[in-house]
This record gives sequence, C-alpha cells and structure tokens, in this order.
Amino acid sequence: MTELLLLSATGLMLSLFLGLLRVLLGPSAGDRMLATQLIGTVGVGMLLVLSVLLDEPALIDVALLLALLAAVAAAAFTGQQEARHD
Amino acid sequence: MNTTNLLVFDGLLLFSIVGLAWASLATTDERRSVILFMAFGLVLAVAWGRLLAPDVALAEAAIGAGLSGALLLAAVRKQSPGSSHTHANPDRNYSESGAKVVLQWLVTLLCAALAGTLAWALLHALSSAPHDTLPRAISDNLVASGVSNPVTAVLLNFRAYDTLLELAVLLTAVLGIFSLGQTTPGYQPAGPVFDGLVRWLVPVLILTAGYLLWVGAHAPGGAFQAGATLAAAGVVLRLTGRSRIGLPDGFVLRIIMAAGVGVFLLVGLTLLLLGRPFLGYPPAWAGALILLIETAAMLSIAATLLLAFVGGQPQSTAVNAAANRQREENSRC
Amino acid sequence: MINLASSILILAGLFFYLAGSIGLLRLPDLYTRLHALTKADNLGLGLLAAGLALHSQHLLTSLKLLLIWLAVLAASATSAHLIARQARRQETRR
Amino acid sequence: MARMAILAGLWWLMVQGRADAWLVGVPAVALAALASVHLGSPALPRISLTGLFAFLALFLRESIRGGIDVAFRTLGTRLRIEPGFRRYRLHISDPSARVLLINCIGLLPGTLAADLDGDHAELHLLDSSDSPDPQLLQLEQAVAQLFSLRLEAGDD
Repeated sequence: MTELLLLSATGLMLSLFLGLLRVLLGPSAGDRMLATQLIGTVGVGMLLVLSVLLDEPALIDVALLLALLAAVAAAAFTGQQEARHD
Repeated sequence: MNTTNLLVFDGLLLFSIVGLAWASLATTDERRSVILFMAFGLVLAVAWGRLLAPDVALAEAAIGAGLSGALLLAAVRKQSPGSSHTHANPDRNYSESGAKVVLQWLVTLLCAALAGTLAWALLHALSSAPHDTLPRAISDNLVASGVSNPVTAVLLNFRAYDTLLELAVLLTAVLGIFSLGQTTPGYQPAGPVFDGLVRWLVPVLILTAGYLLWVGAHAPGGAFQAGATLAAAGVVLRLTGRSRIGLPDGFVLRIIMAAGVGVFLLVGLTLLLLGRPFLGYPPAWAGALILLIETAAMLSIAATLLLAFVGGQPQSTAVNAAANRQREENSRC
Repeated sequence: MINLASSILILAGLFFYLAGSIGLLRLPDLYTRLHALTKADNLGLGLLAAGLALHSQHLLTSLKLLLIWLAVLAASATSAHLIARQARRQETRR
Repeated sequence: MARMAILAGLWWLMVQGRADAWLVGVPAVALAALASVHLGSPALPRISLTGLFAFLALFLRESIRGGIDVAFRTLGTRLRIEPGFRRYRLHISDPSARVLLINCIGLLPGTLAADLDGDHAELHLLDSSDSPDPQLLQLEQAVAQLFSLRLEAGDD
C-alpha cells in the first residue's frame, strides 16, 4: 500500500506540474483561473494521500479548508469580473 | 516511513514553488500576477502539509490561497482602469542612464549576500547546538498548559505575550483601515448560480471556523485559521453584492475589533490581581481561559481581515438599509 | 480484498487526474478545457477519496472524505460555470 | 429545523463524533443556521427520498461516464472533439432546482452550461454532432423527481 501511495503522490505531483504549465501559458485570465482550480483539486487529493502516507490525520482538515477556500478564490475572480463588465 | 522515497515528489514540489513565485513576480500584468500568486498559495499549503506542519498549512490554505487572492483582486479592481497603462512603459526611463544598471546589479549583489548570510547562519545553527531542547521543554510542560496541541500551547500559554502583541498589531492595522474613510459601494448582485454557491458555502465556512477554533486545543487549528475562515465567509457575501456581510454596525463592531486584545488583557490583569503572574494561567483553568481568549481573538481577526477586504469603514446603517432596499428591488426585476 | 479494491480505485483516480491535466494542456480553448477540469478531475478526486476511504476503515473518516469530495464537486462545478459564463459574455459583447 | 439537523450532522462529521465538541458546536451550528436563513435560502424544498436515490444513482453513473468520455477524447493521438454552442430550453423553473441542474449539466458527458438566459441555457458541447437532449431530459426528470416537481411542457 505504501508503494502505491508513493506512486500516487508522485503521479499527482506530475498532474499538478502539467496544470502549472497551463497557469503559466494562459493565455486568458480565465484559462489561468481554471488551471488554478485544477491545482486546488490536485492539492486536495495530494493532501489526502499525504495524510495516509505520513500518518498525519490533520492533513485531512487542511484538504477540507483548501477545498472550501479554492471556491472562495474562484468566486473572488468571477465576482470581480462581473462587477467590471456589467 | 522513509522520507527519501518522496524525493521525486519533493523535487517537483520545490520546483513548482520557486517557478510560481518567480512567474508571479516577473509578470507585469497585475491580474495575472494575482492569479499566479493564488496558485502559489495553493502549492505552498501542500508543501507545509508535506513538511508535517498542518498548523501552518491550514493558515496558508485559508490566508494564502483564499483570502489574500481575493484581497489582491479587489485591490486591482479598485485601481482606476487607466492607471495600469501609465506605468506600463518604464523602459524609456531605464535606457536613459547607466546608473539604473549599476543600481540593479547592486541590489542583486546585496540580495545574494543576504541569502548567503542566512544560509550560513542556518547551517551553523543546525550543526552547532543540540536543537531539540525547545521541543523537549514544550513537551515536558504540555500537561500544565491546558491544551494538548503544542502549537496552541506555545501561542496562548508559554509565549502568550507575543500573541497578545500580534493582536495589538492587528488592531493598529484596522485603525489604519478605518482612517481610509467610508467604503465604496460593493459589487453587483450576483446571478442565481453564484447565489446558490454562497448559500451553502457561507454556512459551511462558519461551521468550519468553529471546528478549527475547537480543534486547536488538541490538534492543528486555532484562532488565526478560524478567523481567516470566518472572514472568507464575509468576503464571499460581499462578492454577491450584499452590503450586510455579517459585520455589525458602529459600537458593536468596535467592541469586536478590540475583543481579541481586550479579553486577553482582561484575563492577564485579573490573574495579576489574583496574585498570579501576568497571563500565568492556573493549570486547572488554562483550557477554558485559552478557549475564551481564542474565541475573542477569532472574532477580532475575522473582523480585521474582512475590513481589510472591504477597504474602509463600513457605511452607516441608513446607507445600508437603502442599499438593501435597492438590492431587493434589483432581485425582484 | 479490500486492499485490492482500494488500490484499484486509487490508481483509477490517478489516471483521471492525469487525463484531466493532459486535457488542460491539449484542448484548444477555454470551454473545452473546462470540460476536462470539471469531469476528469472531479472523478479523479472521487475515486481517490473512495479508495482512501476504503483503506481507512474508520466510518467517520470515510464520511469526512466523502464530504470533502462533495465540497470540491459543488465548488468546481459552480466555478466552471461562472468562468464559462464570464468568458461567453465577454465574447458576445465584442 | 431541517437545516439545523443537516448542519449539526456536518459538525458531527467534522469533529469525528467527539462529544466534548458540542460546547463550541452548538453556537457554531446556530450561527451557521442563522446565516443560512439570512441568505434567503428557501425553506428546504420537499425532497423525496426515492427521488434522492434515483438522482444519486444517475448522478454517479453520469459523472463516471462523463469522466471516461472526456479522458478518452483527449488522450487519443488525435483529439476527438468538435466543440460548439447550443441553446437548450429548461423545463424546470424552480430556482434552487435550476441551480442544481446547471451544476450537474457540467458533469454530464460532453456538456457544460455556459450561461443562463431566461428559460434557455447556453450549452457548450464537446461534440456538437451529438444531440445532448435525451440525457439532459433524463437529468431534468431526475432533478424534478428529487424536488417533487413536474416538468413543464416546452414548445421546442
């Protein structure tokens, strides 16, 4: 099981890395934001895997908070856009 | 668990953090920079988790990934649309004199020297002293602290002075925000789907804040993380164009702003009157007192962060009522 | 048996995560990328969380993992819609 | 009351069932419920239990199909997509049901709701040669059943 979790942690990291390229490439702000959402989702998965792998249950709480606050960030982004363009 | 097995993971993580930090600083477009910064915050939260520092990871997730992104986006929004164009073309000034180039090199050299000194100091500290004396002192005295989470024990018992002064710094900051005057009107009323998000997100954020406050006593969590989460709920409310965002008016707001420092001081002074050292809790009461102080601190921190997002003194009740009426009319249309 | 099932779930989750990220890079525009984000990534997290939930064998922990998945699901479905809507409105205004 | 119970359940889950947490839990749940009322969430709609199970089953099946669909469209040597927009008339007018519907459309294979304009949803399709109508109608039926509503007849 440990090997599997190690593999998935590294695989998730790779996934995050690919998402990162999209954040850097853009081209539009929306593209960057959606890639940031991806990083949030990957980050949540990663923290869950790490919580088992490193035997630290508190990381589940971090994952929960990350999930909720990533939603806040996306809301801030689109809310700001709405105000600007309406 | 042998940590060397995570070497590839760690390497990629490190690379992402540095890359994102660099990209976010190097871009000239403010909004792009903010989004990169939010991504940076998310990755950093994972990194703190990887370093087995869930307390910091929680704070980073709440503040770095969520709140400061929202704050910075609001700041970009507030800038007048034309202002970014006026200073978007600094190259002309640069080419004028070689003095700038010299200055750039000088700053680079100074930064490198600083980094070198820090690295040397770190290496020195790691190699010379037996660096587990402090953790041992903490774990030896943990029983008397009233909580079982060492981080909370340090923040609110052993080094309570520091935390008190931090709260005082926050109070000063909020006074500065108040001096900016009344807030500008908020955002447009949001569409139904956004509203649907807010309806479940805000109650869940409030619950989570309560949970973090409670869990801080024996596991990672605490007033700072809880306050940031609570503030995030207010931020989301403001984004939907609501003028009432959970902040009370006038006098009550002032009480809440000062509550963190106030309750802390009150507890300290009461203990002093009872013949104990300042903030030297009696072990039997320590747990309850810490919870009391943390609750007050959470409210102050949330109010401070939210006021920072709003960017000024909230409008008076009359204005609020008018805005509310306006909103209702809008939503009826 | 449980271990096998949870391993399969975790690996499947990993597959969808990677597929989502590759989609994010390969797909040509914002809307199609949003498809990859909402569908592949959420399924990835769902499978991963399910696998870990099976592994944990504490009912409450498993339910908490489920809660996290639901939160991510709702949040990302909503933000995908909002991002698409905003892009669409900017486009049609031009 | 119902929302109090739901929030209390959430709290119980978060603290992993520890009994001493109710000292903070009771005020937190009360505050959260208060916020939920103030946000103007309608009193919880009449949720039918059989509708809930039917909806969950459909939701799970479709989101798995959606994930597989998008994964295999993008992982091939050539992208198998033909994106396009399409308008779809919604048969449900209840606001909370609509929000749920919009969010779920994004998880269905190949569809994404890009905007809502009156009774019409602006859909983005991964493959515009496929008609999404049958699966959308199926989803609408499930949502309607969940909220104990009936679909409105549309002239489309």
